[in-house]
Amino acid sequence: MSLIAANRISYTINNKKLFHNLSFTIDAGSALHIKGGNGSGKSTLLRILLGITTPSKGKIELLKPNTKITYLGHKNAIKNYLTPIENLKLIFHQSNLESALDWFQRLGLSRVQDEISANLSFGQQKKLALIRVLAAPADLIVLDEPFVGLDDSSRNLLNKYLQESISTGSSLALTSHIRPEIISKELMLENFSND
Amino acid sequence: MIKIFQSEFFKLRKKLRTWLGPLLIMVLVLIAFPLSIDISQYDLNRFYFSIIVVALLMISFLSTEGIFLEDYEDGSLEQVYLVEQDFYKFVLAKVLTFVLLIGVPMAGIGSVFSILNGISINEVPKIFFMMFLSNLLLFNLFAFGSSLSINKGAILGVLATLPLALPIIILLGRGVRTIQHGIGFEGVMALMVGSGLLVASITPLIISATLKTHLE
Amino acid sequence: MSNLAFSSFNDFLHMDGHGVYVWSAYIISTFIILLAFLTIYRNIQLIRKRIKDARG
Amino acid sequence: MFSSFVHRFSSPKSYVEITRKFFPYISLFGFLLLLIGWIWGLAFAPEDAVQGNSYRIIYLHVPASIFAQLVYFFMSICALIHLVWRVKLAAYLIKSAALVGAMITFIALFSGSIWGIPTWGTWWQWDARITSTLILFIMYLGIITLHGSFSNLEKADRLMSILVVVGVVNIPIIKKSVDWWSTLHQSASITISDGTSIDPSMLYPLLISIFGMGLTLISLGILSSKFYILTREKNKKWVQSYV
Repeated sequence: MSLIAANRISYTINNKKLFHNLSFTIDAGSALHIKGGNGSGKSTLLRILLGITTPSKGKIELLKPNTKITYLGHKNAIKNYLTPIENLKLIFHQSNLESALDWFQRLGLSRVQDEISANLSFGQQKKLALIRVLAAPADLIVLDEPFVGLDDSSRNLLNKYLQESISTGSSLALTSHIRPEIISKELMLENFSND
Repeated sequence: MIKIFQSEFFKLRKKLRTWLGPLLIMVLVLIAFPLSIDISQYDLNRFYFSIIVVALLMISFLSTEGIFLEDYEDGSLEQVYLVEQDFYKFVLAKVLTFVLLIGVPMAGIGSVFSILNGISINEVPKIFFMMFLSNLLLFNLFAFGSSLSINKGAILGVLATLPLALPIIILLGRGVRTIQHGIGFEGVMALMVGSGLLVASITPLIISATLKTHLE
Repeated sequence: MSNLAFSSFNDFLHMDGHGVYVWSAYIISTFIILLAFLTIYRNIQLIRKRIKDARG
Repeated sequence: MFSSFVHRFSSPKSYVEITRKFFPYISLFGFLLLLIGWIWGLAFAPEDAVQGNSYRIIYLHVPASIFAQLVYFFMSICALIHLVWRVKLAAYLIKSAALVGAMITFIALFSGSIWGIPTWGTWWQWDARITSTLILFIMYLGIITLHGSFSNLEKADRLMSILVVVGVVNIPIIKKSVDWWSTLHQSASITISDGTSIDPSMLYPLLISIFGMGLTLISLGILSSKFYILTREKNKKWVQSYV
């Protein structure tokens, strides 16, 4: 069963083409790896999948209503004047908070729980932001360069988590320069020349 | 809804500079004005309200200038968007939090300073209530302005929203006059309550549309 | 159309002392409008030339 | 179906082609009418009993004030069209009309204050109409600045449209409240008399100047929008073959 179907979508910005006539589907329990050079529109495509950005032409359809989506983009959505725990409390309500705190420990962040988030290193902030995805079960997981800045052990943790979610029927769409250890469809975005 | 409201309140409370700064500036302006002018107490009583009103205008502009900037830049806004039915509530909660944490104390400061200028104690609740309502209107309006310009700074905000703020200022000035003269207060009050409720419920919708445009 | 409102050309320029205001208002406004026309016209020529050059 | 209809007939290409056909007639007719109206008003219309000859600024000031508001009204219709159907042309028209609007509002303000010197003895009066015209001028500037400050032009178009629509809802409120406010000044010195009781010999040239001014501004708007469309769509094929 398909979760999302893109039908001949194009995106132009200031009359410049980013991509053109793209068609694909994302099925339940499968992963889509979006590849392409810098500026080929990978992040934009993810945002179109999420429904944040509207494609200039074509249609993107969410086939299943009430799909629960989790997303982590370039921006971490972390309040840097709060401690990590306070941040998690803002994101999660009662039910998922325990699992969030569990991940917090497994990712080795308990050392910094009393610091404010601004003092965390880049990798630590990234881990903290990833908990948003890890601790909340979702039908569709959308990740923009999730492996950047992570150390090997947390990279393995993330890979394992994604593997598991897919086997339980969730879908995944991600961009990554590092090849993820997940069997996935690949979508190559070519750099469009504007002549 | 209460959950969103609580977390907005929590975040703003943690940002001392954002809410305490404007209030201190307001106190400074209201103290500096009488010191900087060489006129009698009688004349001062006539003019001082105008300064309080202009201070309300400026400080509410100042305090809402970056109201959505932080959430826009750190990506929280995108995350809120994904739970789309919450976008209106989010904006509403945010603006109301600002009104409660900055607007209400501002109205308090304004009314205290109006006592110092020959308003009797009995009239203070009226003054306070009126200033609170005009702050509600102004915060909504300037929140709209800052959602338009998000990271483009104050000049744009002034140009885009100051013209729209003038009716509120006129209404507030009119209201203060009715208190000084002791007649017609209820009429102005009813108008302010009505427009306050209307604006406070419609503006978040417009702001949501604006923020969505920014996210695209 | 009725008759001329002024008996001489000097009267017409002077307008009982109000001529300064009337004429300055008209002349400056006309100047602004003409300037707008000319600027936009010139800009159109420029952009056309630029598009042609870019095309080669 | 309706939206596809709107889109087909609102392509910038057909707009530029159609307006190019009409432009010479509109501009020529406009200039001519304006010239006739002004000469009639300046030289032939009788002198005003109260204000003397200074009233002759009316043939400049009143058309300018009328179009200061009409241009905004036009922009708000375009803004609605842009927001509802996402018609690009509508946004282009708003942007180019805003420049024309700012210009004509400035002329209205400027001619008004020159008129004020002989009639009121001062070039500025915090009168309701003048104040709301000044506010209108600031709104035009705000719209232009808002659009100019974003690098993503599609975004800028939508934000500008939102501001224009919010502004048009506010215009009657601003007018009403400023009127209300000016009654606070008990000694409101002189108000401009209403145009209803104006003598035909003064009215005809006024009507002609209004029409002339309108057509002149439309032709200015056509030029301005053409420039803007060429700038925005310079990468499109039709522009390449058009120039």
